[in-house]
Amino acid sequence: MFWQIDLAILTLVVVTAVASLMVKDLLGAAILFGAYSFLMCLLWSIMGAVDVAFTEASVGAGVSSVFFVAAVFRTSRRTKD
Amino acid sequence: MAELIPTIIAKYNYWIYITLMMIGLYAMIAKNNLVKKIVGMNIFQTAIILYYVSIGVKKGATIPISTGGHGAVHEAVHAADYLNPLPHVLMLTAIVVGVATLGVALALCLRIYSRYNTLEEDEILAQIRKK
Amino acid sequence: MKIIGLIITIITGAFLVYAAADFPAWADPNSPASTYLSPYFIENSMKDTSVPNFVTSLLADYRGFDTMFETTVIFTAGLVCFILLRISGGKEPETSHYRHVLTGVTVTLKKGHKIPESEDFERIDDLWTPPDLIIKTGCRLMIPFIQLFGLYVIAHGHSSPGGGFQGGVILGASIILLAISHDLRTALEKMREKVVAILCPIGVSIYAGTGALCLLLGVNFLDYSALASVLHVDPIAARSHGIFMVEIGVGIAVMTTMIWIYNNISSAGKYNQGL
Amino acid sequence: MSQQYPALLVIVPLLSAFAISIAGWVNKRLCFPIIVTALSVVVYASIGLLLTVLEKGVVIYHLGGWPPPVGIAYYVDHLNGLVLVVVASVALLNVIAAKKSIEQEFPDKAGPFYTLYILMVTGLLGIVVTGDAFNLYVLLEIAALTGYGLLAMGEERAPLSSLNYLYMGTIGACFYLLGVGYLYIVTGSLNMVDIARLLPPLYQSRAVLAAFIICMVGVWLKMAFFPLHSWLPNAYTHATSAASSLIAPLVTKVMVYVMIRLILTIFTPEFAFATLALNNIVVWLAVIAIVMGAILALAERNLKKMLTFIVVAEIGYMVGGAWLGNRAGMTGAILHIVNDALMTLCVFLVVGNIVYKVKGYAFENLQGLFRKMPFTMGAFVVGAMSIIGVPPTCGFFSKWYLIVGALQAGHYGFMAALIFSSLVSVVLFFRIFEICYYEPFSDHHGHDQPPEPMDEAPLTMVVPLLIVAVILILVGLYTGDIVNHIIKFAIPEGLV
Repeated sequence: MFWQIDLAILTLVVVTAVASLMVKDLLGAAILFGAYSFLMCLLWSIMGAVDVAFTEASVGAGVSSVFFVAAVFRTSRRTKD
Repeated sequence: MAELIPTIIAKYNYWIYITLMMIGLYAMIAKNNLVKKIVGMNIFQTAIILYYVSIGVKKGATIPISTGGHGAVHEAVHAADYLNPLPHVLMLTAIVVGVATLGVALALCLRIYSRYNTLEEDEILAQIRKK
Repeated sequence: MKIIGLIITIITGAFLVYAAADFPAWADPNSPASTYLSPYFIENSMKDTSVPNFVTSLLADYRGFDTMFETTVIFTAGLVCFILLRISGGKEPETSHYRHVLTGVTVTLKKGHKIPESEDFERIDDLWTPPDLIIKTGCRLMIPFIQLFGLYVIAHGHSSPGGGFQGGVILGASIILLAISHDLRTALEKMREKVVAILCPIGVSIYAGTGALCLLLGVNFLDYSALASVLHVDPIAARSHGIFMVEIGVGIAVMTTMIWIYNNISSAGKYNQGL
Repeated sequence: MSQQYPALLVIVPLLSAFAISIAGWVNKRLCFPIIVTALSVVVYASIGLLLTVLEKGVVIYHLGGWPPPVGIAYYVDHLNGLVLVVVASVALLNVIAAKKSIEQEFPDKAGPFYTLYILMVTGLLGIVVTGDAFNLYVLLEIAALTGYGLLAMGEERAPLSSLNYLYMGTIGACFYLLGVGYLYIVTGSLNMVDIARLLPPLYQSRAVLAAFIICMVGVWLKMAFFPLHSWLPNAYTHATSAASSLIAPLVTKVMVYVMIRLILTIFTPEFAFATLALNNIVVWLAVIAIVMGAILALAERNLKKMLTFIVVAEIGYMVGGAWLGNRAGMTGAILHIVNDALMTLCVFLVVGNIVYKVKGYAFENLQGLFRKMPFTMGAFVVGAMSIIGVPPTCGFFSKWYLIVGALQAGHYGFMAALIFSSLVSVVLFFRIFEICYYEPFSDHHGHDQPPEPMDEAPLTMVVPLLIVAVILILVGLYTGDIVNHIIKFAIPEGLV
């Protein structure tokens, strides 16, 4: 457990969170949100919460992203903000 | 200032969780696009999960699975060796609740889109007002 | 709205920072959270339930009641998606398209006409695009292994990370992968809508039913030790088996709900070709 | 069997929800009998539980056989025993009354609708009966998710209103979860009674203060307390009548119950009222809620929307009463949970009957209704009298306790707001009576139109409504008994 890696992931989490909200394309937002979830899952497995990380990897980064992509595909990618 | 830096470093997980939570909250209040709001909502929820997982961390402890395996029923287990499993259990529930809310929210978005043909809140409100 | 949002956010954030200053230090082994209740679970999990993974024993036994409702939440989400989106008894379109798989010829039929009974024709939509052969074959090869892994995760939740939720999601993802790589109709042939919709409540009622069985055997709800008399094992092993039973229920419920939600969202309730 | 009542309360509706869900795919006609049977069992169990509590005191049930704080426990005392009976009976009466309109509005989705309905009742009962802070969160989410689904199946605008509710509700539930997390980090426990035992040495901690405020804000969001109420009127107005007549009486009241439980059990009144000097602010917010609710209701030309603003004002009554910080105010608040659930049910059932027959609820749709639907409108008069606060209907008595509490606390603003809102209610309801009774005016050419024939809603809709109207008067007549035998024991001795 290196604190440098820990800190880097924490920073990246914030960056992806902001990016997924700023990007002007909903599909991009969905993918960035998947990246956010995956980094979060990494963070939790570093903290030793293996079950939570496993669930987040399958639910948050996996199925949630698929739902987002499916919903964006059925509606539109356009967003003003 | 000198004593502030150790405080910041000692609890940086907590500061990051607050930052993420505020990012999510701001997105939910201020964003105009309905799907963006849902992304914000999910960030908001994961921030709370991050907070709970941070509670469970213990210095010098390993993951909460007994190293002895099935055969080790009679070996003594020292609580200090393992992480606190309770927050992990609570957060499994919270993650599942999160994905359930996400599914319902997206279904509602689809319904709204099929009616108004847009996902921008101001355009929808303009359409409602026009009638 | 942006300014209001900013003000609310800053006030809330400042308040939370103010409160966090009083927290015990991060990763402190002597914080109340680590010393009050959790040692009990860590030290007694093996004695009480003979499950090495404390998270599983805590999830499905000590706090099994929470988990039952967690599964119910998932079921509710599936049901809400169904009730909101599903367009039942939609009108049959004027023309329908069929594709002869061997030659790639597309046949367009008017309403009322039928294609000859044959395995070679598949129903397609207006927006049909040819599926990629590499992706199709690759997914076909991967899906059995994904499902095997999902079953392993459910079955091995007692002594490694995993359990009903994770395994159920992985099993559901395998069917979703089939729907993405082929199309929704192919996936629906494997898992019909009615099967999904009936399996889902059955999965949750396996959980609640195990608890109710304990109730009928004369102890409190979800007290698996009562199953000892049914399974002919000692009460500790009965708890372990009880946890396994509910994990299976959770797995079924979660798998079917994930498929159910995906089917409804990806086809906007029409159950046609999907993505 | 009687010691298993607390488990039955939640298990029976839960298992029947799955049975209904399967029956919806196999044979639709089975759904209604199953739901009525399940809810009858729940009503029976809740009454049995209340009687047990009255006789023997607090009932504790260990789920999974694990004693608290290790496992989850149910605590049933006088407070939640009373609320349980109300929730169960409102749900039973409403489902019988709503059968026709459900079948009219969702001919092919009745099965899923009933499933969501009973899951929501399960969630609400679980919230009321549980003694575990985290378990409450999970049940909160069940009640909320089913609520989003039920409310979204209405008019064109319903999905948008429901999505707004979803955003607000999720923020509320997450705040509650965060508050529980703050309590957990300082105490290490999740059981309500256990937390209350561990908290007193920590009252000075900022984390406990934050936990209290965050939990309160979360619960206020969920119950639509004044500045956080914006989601409620639209969400309830655009929903179908079967859904709104379940959700409007119960959800906000159950959230008020959660607030009172937080104040009385987890944080204890000493901390909530004495350590923190928040009383005055919250009561003034309640005053604004009452006044704003009344004024906004006055501006509406639409019966259902008007009633939703009255719901907002009534939440102000209960929150204000609870935060007055004395015994009379708290008694009034708890009594008002019961009364308000019943009278909201009464008026929303009336709206349901009107929608079923007239297909609209704007004021112009209401003309001549007294002649057309005499029984429905009779019940409406009783419900309206109760909301105004005319004796002997029950609304009078809870208002009386609230006013006494306000006088004792010396909070004249709250008392003035109560009286103001009663006066506004008089205007509101008499305006409707006038429209329903006198309009359409006979035209002055002399040849009267033949009076519209009586066209009452079907019997299954009218009978439950009349039962509710009778209960409104009965609860009013027996208020003394309810207060002396139940509510008196629900409030801790320390609160005077």
